[in-house]
Amino acid sequence: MSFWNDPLKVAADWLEGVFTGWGMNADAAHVLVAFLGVFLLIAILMVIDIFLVWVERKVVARFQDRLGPNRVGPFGLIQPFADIIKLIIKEDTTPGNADKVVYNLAPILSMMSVLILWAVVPLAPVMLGTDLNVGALFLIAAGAIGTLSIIMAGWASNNKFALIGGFRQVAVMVSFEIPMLTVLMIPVIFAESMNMNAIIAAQSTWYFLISPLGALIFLVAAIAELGRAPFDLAEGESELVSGFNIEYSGMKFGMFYAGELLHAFTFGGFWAILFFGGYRFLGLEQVSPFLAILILIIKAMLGYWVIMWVKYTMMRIRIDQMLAFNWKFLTPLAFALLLVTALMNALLASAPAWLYTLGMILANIVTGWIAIEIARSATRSEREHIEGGKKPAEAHH
Amino acid sequence: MVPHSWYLILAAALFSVGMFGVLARRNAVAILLGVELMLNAVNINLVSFWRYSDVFSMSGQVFSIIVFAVTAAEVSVGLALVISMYRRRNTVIANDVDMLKF
Amino acid sequence: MTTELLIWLIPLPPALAFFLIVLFTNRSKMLSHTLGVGAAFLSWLGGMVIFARALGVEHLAEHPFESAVNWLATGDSYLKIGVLLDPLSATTLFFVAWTIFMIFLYSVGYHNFGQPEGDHDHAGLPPHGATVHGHTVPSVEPMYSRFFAFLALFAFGMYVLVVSDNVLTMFVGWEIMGLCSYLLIGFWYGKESARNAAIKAFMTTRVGDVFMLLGIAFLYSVTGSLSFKDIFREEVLHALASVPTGILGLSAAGLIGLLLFIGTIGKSAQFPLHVWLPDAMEGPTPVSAMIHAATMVSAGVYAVIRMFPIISLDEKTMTFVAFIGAFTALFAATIAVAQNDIKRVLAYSTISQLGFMIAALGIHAYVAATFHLVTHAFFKALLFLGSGSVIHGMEHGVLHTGNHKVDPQDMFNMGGLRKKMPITFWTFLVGGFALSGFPVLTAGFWSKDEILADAWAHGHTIVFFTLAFAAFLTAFYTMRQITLTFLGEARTEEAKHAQETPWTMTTPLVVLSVFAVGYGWVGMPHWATGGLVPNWFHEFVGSMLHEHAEELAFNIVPLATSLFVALGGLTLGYFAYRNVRSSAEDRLQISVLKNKWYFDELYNFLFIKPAIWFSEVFVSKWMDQGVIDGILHLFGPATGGVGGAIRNYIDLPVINRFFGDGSAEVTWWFGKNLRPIQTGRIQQYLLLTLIVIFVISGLLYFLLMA
Amino acid sequence: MTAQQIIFILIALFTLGSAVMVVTTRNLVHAALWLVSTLFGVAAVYALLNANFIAVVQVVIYIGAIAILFIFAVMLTRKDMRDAGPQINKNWWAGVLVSLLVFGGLVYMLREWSGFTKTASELPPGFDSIGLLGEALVSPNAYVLPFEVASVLLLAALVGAVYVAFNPRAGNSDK
Repeated sequence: MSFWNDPLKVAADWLEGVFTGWGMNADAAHVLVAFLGVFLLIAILMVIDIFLVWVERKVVARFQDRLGPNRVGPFGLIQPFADIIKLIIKEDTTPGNADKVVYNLAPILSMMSVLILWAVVPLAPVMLGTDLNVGALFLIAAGAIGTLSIIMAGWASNNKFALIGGFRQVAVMVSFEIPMLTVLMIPVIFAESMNMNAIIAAQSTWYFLISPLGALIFLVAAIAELGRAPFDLAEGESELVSGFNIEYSGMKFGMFYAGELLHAFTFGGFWAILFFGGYRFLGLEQVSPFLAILILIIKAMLGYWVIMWVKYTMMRIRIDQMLAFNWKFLTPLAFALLLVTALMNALLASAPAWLYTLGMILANIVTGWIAIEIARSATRSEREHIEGGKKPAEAHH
Repeated sequence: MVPHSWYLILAAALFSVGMFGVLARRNAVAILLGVELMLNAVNINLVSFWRYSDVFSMSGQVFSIIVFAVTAAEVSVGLALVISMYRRRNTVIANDVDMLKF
Repeated sequence: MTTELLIWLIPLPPALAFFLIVLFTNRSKMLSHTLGVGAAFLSWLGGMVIFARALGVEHLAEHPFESAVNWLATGDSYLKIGVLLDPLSATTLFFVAWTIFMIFLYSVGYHNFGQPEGDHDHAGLPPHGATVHGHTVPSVEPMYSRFFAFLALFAFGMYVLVVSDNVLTMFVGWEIMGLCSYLLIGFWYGKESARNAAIKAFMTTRVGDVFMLLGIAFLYSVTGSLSFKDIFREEVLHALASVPTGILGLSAAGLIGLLLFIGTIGKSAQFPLHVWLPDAMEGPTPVSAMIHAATMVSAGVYAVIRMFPIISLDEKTMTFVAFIGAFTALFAATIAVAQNDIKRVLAYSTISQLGFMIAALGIHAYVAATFHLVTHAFFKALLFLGSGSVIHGMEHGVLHTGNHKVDPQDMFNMGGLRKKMPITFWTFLVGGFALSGFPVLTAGFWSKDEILADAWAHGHTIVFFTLAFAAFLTAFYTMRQITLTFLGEARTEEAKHAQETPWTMTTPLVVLSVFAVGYGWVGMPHWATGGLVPNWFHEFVGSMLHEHAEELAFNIVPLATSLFVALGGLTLGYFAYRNVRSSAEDRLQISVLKNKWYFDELYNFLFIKPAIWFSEVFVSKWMDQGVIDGILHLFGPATGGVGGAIRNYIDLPVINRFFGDGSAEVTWWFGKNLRPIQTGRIQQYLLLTLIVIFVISGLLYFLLMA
Repeated sequence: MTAQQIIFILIALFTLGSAVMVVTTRNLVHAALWLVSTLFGVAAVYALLNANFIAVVQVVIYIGAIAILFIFAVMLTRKDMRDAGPQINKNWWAGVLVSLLVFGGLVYMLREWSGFTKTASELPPGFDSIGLLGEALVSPNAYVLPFEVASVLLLAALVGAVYVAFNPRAGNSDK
């Protein structure tokens, strides 16, 4: 077993050897090494996060036909560091009558809800924080903490804009958790496990190919969970000035901001893991764990880019329409899709691979088509109802 | 290893704390918070009994799952009642809602 | 599709049409009549296909198409229902399918489809016409869809009756028709006369139906089966004929036959239950055609023909049948000559012709009766539809002049219509000649001649002369009708403005007139065709009987009689009424005939008045109000007295004062003292509950465990 | 004392301390937040008991839904940000007494139970508690009926909550 095949274990064994060599208790050394590992992972993530700021700014600039940051460093690469320095040296304000403990806890929780996710992300077959057998559910559990951080921020700021923003965001997150959780079960059905590594290992064909509709629903729900456009109602600038984080300044705001970017990137990663085979790509992941990490990061970046693409091309949706969209369309569709997928999976269990794939794709297409037809007819009748209601009024004039 | 008694005592303590909350708090929402604590104590018991007896018999976990469902139902209806009460009586203090007295 | 399945399916389209119209398409006249006519067409098509297949079978009578399923569990065995197609039902199906289809088609025009809604038409009344651009035009029937629904149900009943292989389903179809005739005669229920006519028809036929049901029950109890196949077996018939009943000295077969025949008397309007049929003219004319030609009265005769093997077993019954038939034939004909209403004449004529058939059966002339049934169905349907067409044309004239006092059905208001309504005239003429038995050409001649020949040949001289005289009267009043209606000059302004009816009404007339002439040719006797063409009808239907009836030899007497009565009646009718200008000049307006031998009055005196007296005076006033109410009134004060005593001496002092008030006071005392505990505060309750639980569980623990 | 025991004691203290704060703190939002931390502690207890699924579901349902619902309810039923007046009723001493009595009674009774000091056996290798749980929940031989009844209960609660909290006077702005 060499470093290049299983770097994490080799490094951990070596470090534990060093610590016990210093006369440390074996248990304590184990815990210390684990903490070091966590610290290392967080550090890497923060660096990626900083880099993500640059990516986001650069990409949005390209979307808007601008150049983006290009002054500090090559291609403006150093720009995020300058931003951080600016955020740190800003005055750290706390509104009067704010609930100080809660107010200060909220950004930390926000960041934590993202970082905690990486505990179950398999970077490579042998490299992951913990091989939890309910990894898929963990995703939702961490989202719950994010929800909590937002409502805490909104409430503790002692500002009605913040409170309304927080309420909105929480309503959206709680609602969209349901379709998300439902479509999460689709990879679980295929892989017959909630373990992340098992889900990746079972993806000889990407689940995107046999459940495109599921992948789409997951993406929509993920964007809503993130609170990014077109679902960015929590910070609808035109109505709420800035939303739940209006009172935050300096690095506390920075943590919300960084948390959001990292969250988007993380969801890109989860999307890749659940529907696009994670670190697997043409068997390259077998060559070296580092190559596997690279593949995963590239896939996560692509997912992140899709999320950005959506954000910068779609307009914001009204809150009632958004909740109606979730409860009246997305949630029933997710339930129906789950039922159809489970049924087809059971029916085609012994079918040849091509038939299985074909059947699944057909099932997805039919389900989606029926859902869209139902939505269309409902919309039409509603429109007719509204327009029909206007006619007597016109006649009255 | 942790003996079973520790979990049971923890659950009993949590249950008592929750019961105090139910008995002593004036705010109806706070009473429901106490109920939550009691239900959690029960759940700890259920799961620990699963763990400390035959792990292949899933009754303990199944019951805790059902307690989750019951809790969700209880909280939603309870809070709906509190909100309704607030709308009608403009109070959430449990003792103010005493129209059933003689 | 097998023929059996097709036979099963024949009654289905009208039933479906009925339910569809009633449940779904009642609002849409277009859809409703499409459904109705379509259903009639489908049944017609099925009927024709089956008829064609039936012709292709060698010995249809011995090997009929049949199929049966278990229906009702009756103890150990099942009551079977099924379908049967033998020569008799095949010929019946043929004319039923044609006439029903034609009547459906005719109804579209008769109810003015395509015309505007009337200005002041009401559901339940005939349409009064609508004003369009200052002209009065006919208006569409308000209950158009309902009419087609009822008509479809009627057709369903008739088809069920025709194709059924047992007496029970035949009776079911029979009763469905009874209901429909009630509904359709009372179709314009806004008119009091229509309401009364509907009730009269229903009640009168009900009398016959009850006897028929008795007959069916008796038949079942004797033979244990209702299927034709079972009850017409030789040994069963023999057993029936030999079992005496002790009633009027009749055998079982005789009694059953008699009871069944009474059902027919009601349905086919034979004396003395004939009174409903003329009144049934209150319904729309297609209904009259339906009842008097295609279905209901034919159904009565059909039933007798069907049950002929049983009825013919007992000579006493047969004599009775022959008597009733011959008497009715003559009796109705005498009334018909004095009627002025164009439809009423036809109604009595129908009764008379049915009498011919019944009389023919009574003298064992099975084939002749069937033959006359078929030909009569065709030409009488034609005549009714024709008269409907005349009335329709007259109504047009009435609408034109606006004089609503003129009765468009009175023949003395008509005259000269042959120029105004040529198609109606010629077809009516064909129908009328067929009815009169105009020699050689018409179907009526051959069938009537066969009956007369049979009567003569078998020595039933009385019957022969009675029927001959009736036939003479028939020719006479038919010609009277034609002369009054079509010939001469118009007697009223309205008749001058009469107008030919639309194609939906004239097409059925033309089609039916073809049959009225042509159908006679299939039953021409040998001597007429010189043996060139076999007497198909005789071969086909005659094979139904166990003893194959030989065809009669030629005899000059009945032929000469036929020729004489037909031509004589026609000639006399023409010359007598050629120049009559009004009803006052008619010398046959004798009050006895005019008032139908006072039969309505007689029944009124004999049955209706006593029934009303019995219900209103005897039961209501004497029994109910006098006796029963008196007893009840006696109970009242007695009960009051007992109650008062109980109240004063037991209830008030013991129950109320002691138990009631006492327990209330005790409860109240407890309540007052326990009240402070009830604070209404949930947490206090909970606290108390917990303390009590704790104390009790502690006590239990230490008492039981320790 | 093993590491696991130390971890248990830490978690237990954290849970109980949070629980006490839930019932004593004056600020209701804080009480709800303390409830969240109690629930986290309970989730950790489940994790210690090798019930991963229950632990994660605890977080998803209790924190993600129920605690949020509580915070919403607290915020919807207040006139201002502060909680005025006493938060404990006059019979609080009786509550303390009963609670202590219940705790003492429970411990007293449990002490005599034979399985009280039992330690857990090692989990068998490759033990799949999620699969077993799933099968137990939907197997006709096990708990499918209670499972379905729970679903019906949730539906009824959903409908009931909507009906109870619906304000007819406010009406529906869509119409």
